[in-house]
Amino acid sequence: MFEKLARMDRRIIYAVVFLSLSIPLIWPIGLGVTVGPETKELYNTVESLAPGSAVILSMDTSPGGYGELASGAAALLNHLSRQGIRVIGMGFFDTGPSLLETAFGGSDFKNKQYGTDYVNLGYLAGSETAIARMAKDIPGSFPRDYRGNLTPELPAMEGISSAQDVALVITISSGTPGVPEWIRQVGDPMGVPIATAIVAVNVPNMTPYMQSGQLSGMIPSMKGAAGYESLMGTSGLGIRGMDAQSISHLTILALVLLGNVVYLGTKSGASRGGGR
Amino acid sequence: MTLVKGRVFSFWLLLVIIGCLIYSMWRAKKGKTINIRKIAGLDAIEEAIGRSTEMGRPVHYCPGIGGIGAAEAPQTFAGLAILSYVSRLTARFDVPEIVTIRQPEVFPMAEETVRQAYLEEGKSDAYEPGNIRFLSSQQFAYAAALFGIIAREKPAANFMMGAFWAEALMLAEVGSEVGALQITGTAQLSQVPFFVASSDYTLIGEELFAAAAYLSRDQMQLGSILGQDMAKVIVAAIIITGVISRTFGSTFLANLLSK
Amino acid sequence: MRRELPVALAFAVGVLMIVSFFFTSEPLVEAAKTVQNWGVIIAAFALGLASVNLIQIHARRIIRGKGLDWLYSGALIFSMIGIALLGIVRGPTHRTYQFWFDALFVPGQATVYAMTGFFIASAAYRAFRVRNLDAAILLLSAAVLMLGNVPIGEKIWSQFPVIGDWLMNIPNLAGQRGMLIGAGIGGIASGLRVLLGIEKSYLGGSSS
Amino acid sequence: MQISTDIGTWIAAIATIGIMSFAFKDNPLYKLVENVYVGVSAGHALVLGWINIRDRGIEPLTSKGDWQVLVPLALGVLLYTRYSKRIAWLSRFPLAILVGIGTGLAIRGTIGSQIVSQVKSTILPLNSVNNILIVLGTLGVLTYFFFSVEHTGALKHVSVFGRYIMMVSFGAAFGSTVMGRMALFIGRLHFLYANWLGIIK
Repeated sequence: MFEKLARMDRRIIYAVVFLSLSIPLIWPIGLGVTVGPETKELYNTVESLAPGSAVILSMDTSPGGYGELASGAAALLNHLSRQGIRVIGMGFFDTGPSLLETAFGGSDFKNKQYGTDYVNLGYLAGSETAIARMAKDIPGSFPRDYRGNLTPELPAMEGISSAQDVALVITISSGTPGVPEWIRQVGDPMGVPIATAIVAVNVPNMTPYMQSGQLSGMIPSMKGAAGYESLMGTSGLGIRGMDAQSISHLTILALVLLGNVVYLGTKSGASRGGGR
Repeated sequence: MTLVKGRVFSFWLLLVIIGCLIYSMWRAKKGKTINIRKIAGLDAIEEAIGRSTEMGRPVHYCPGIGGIGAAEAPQTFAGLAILSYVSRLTARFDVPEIVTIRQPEVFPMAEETVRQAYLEEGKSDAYEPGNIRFLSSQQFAYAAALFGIIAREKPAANFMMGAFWAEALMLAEVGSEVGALQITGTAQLSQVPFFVASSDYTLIGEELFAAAAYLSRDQMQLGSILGQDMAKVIVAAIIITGVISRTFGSTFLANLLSK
Repeated sequence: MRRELPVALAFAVGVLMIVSFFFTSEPLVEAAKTVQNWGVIIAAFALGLASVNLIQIHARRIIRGKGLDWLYSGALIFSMIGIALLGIVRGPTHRTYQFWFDALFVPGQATVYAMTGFFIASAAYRAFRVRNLDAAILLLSAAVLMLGNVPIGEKIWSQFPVIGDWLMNIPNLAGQRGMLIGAGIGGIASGLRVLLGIEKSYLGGSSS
Repeated sequence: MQISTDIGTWIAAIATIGIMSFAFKDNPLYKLVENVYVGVSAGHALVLGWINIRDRGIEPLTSKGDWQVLVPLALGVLLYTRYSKRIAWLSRFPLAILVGIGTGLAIRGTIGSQIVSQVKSTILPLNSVNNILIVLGTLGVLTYFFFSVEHTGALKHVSVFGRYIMMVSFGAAFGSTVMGRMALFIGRLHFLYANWLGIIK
């Protein structure tokens, strides 16, 4: 029997995963959400910003990573919009600015005034070099915004010359350049608070920066998005997805357990039959 | 010109670290022998190849799916250095060795590495060019093609050393698919968990570079490793002194670090 | 000269970046800013290199490839040139450009990565084994953390999130910090080797 | 709720299903779509590269007469000499500048953020189990990556402890990764069920 189980077609496993995600999405269970302290910290930081103050939102991700970050980015943008914060958008992945357009269009900012309430300055090539260059001189680094307007003429840019003129930097991050580069070039040397909405793979790497205070708040993947939505009192993909997360996590754990039972079973069988 | 406030300690520490590195690289260049501690995964390579000989099955090697022009280049070079060692062993024990490649520019380098290893062992006629295979430059397509090869040729040992990304999850299954002894290594720390959970031995992070430097007797690299060790001792000493004095109520060192 | 001059240039530029950061000197800071500005412009040129490589590889495959290779490579070159022309002539925020970005590019890339959800499940069943103490610790900590991460874990046992947070904030913190400091030192070492011209693989050819 | 009538949604849905089918069988549609993505990515990079050069290099030159930008513009063009064997060495100069800046910035940032700040946060009083664990764990991991001395005696215990602490970290990364992979999948399924088929809200 173990032999047979060990040879199970991987497509059966795929089907199991597909169902464990689909069923709770279509028929929600309503298990609720919990809010992590790092998410609460970012929420409180945004809450405490004075209306009219400016925030850099950097879309440092590709479409692959954005799939995981979209819900967190939407919740965050809606909060910034509700607080009346000026959002200065940019990106250090070449796909960043287009994703930023997508994100603005899917948030409450679509009802606000482009150029006054929010801008998309576009992409600056050069990874960490570009972040360092931008930090010292924002209008000089982005002479025109992504839509082709002259940056200094945009009302949203009033009083903004360097990264020191913004109250907070938020990077929507899935790789390099990401949080470490922002901390190295902007957070630590210029004293600007850095926060992030980040893919789950990188969450454990962020704990040293959270504990040392180099990072002031984080939305970790879908769990963080769900938490942020619940703090906002709204319901988006984050909250809707958490039931599916619960069931699929149990499924994966069950697969690991079953796989190990089968492994031990075939191993004891094989020692009689010889060879692996 | 004066030092910027808040960066004074960092500046001096950087100078000390650079000093350690330059000193030890200079010593290494002069021919000082530098020994590297035992690395478990490295010792297991010979055992794995011996096992393949007994079972009469090939070994498989992948030097990562990274290129040679970007940040992950050092990992690719480390993967090739270990490939050279593995190839010498397979040549010596007459075990067929399959090498699969994802990056076109790495292909000729892998070919040359294996050919040279067989030559050094005096087995150039046993060198089989068809065993070095370029599969696909797309990451998931590479992984899928590798599954086909593994299922057909059933290697008894599987080595994967270099830079890996999301496809590491798929590659992790390779060994279990045919019951191969699996030895892996990468400095992509986000992929290490999947390798550890699915391999018999895993070289973690810097271990990959240390193993490669040790096998290839690259003196500069070995010198650099020694210098890094010296820097680690200094950092550890700062932590220990700081913790002890802090425990007894002194914040002197913590304040010094902020200077 | 063809190797030494570029190495000397990289060294000078690198040292300028470092010195201008630590010392208060207006001319040095200005010089660093200018060079960084040059860097972002050169980096923009570098964005085209990938396209040239792709055209080289796929033009060859259209001519000499087997089976459906011509179709795949043709589609690649066609979509590359198509999107480049559209973006350069009409701008990347033009409606048509954003349409293809949202309708094809974003969902497609997201789906490619979403498939790793399948792969992690199959690896969970077939590959992740408690074959030694390392793997045992790893899988146990992963299991507790996973149950702490999702709401159902708390329903099963209220302590899962508490233990999960503790694992994340104490042992994981220590492990990550050790690796972060170690990698930092390693990064400085490899940076130094580059600046001193010991490591020259960026110049092309072999590393020697 | 009903099935979408938006053409963009339909294209996205077909692409999503076409790619997912790869998990069940490698097929020509998947290969075709994958190649299109590589093409679009490269084309998009070309567009953004051009905008960067135009706004930061060409415009300052033509409208403000800023001659200094001629230097990076010329260096940028030199990158492409790598395609001619004879003058390929010229491409090393712009590469040297890029590598020099990148390396310098990384070194100067790393020492402060990744080393000094982290050391500072590890200097904790040993008055709780958690603090002791953080300090010993950090030192243990540093010791594990200590290569020039054989690990025997007390050193061995510290480094083995470091290795186990790292295994907990890797376990955390493993658990987190599951959440990430599932989040991506949920995003795609939600798109299919809500935006395309309209069977959920």
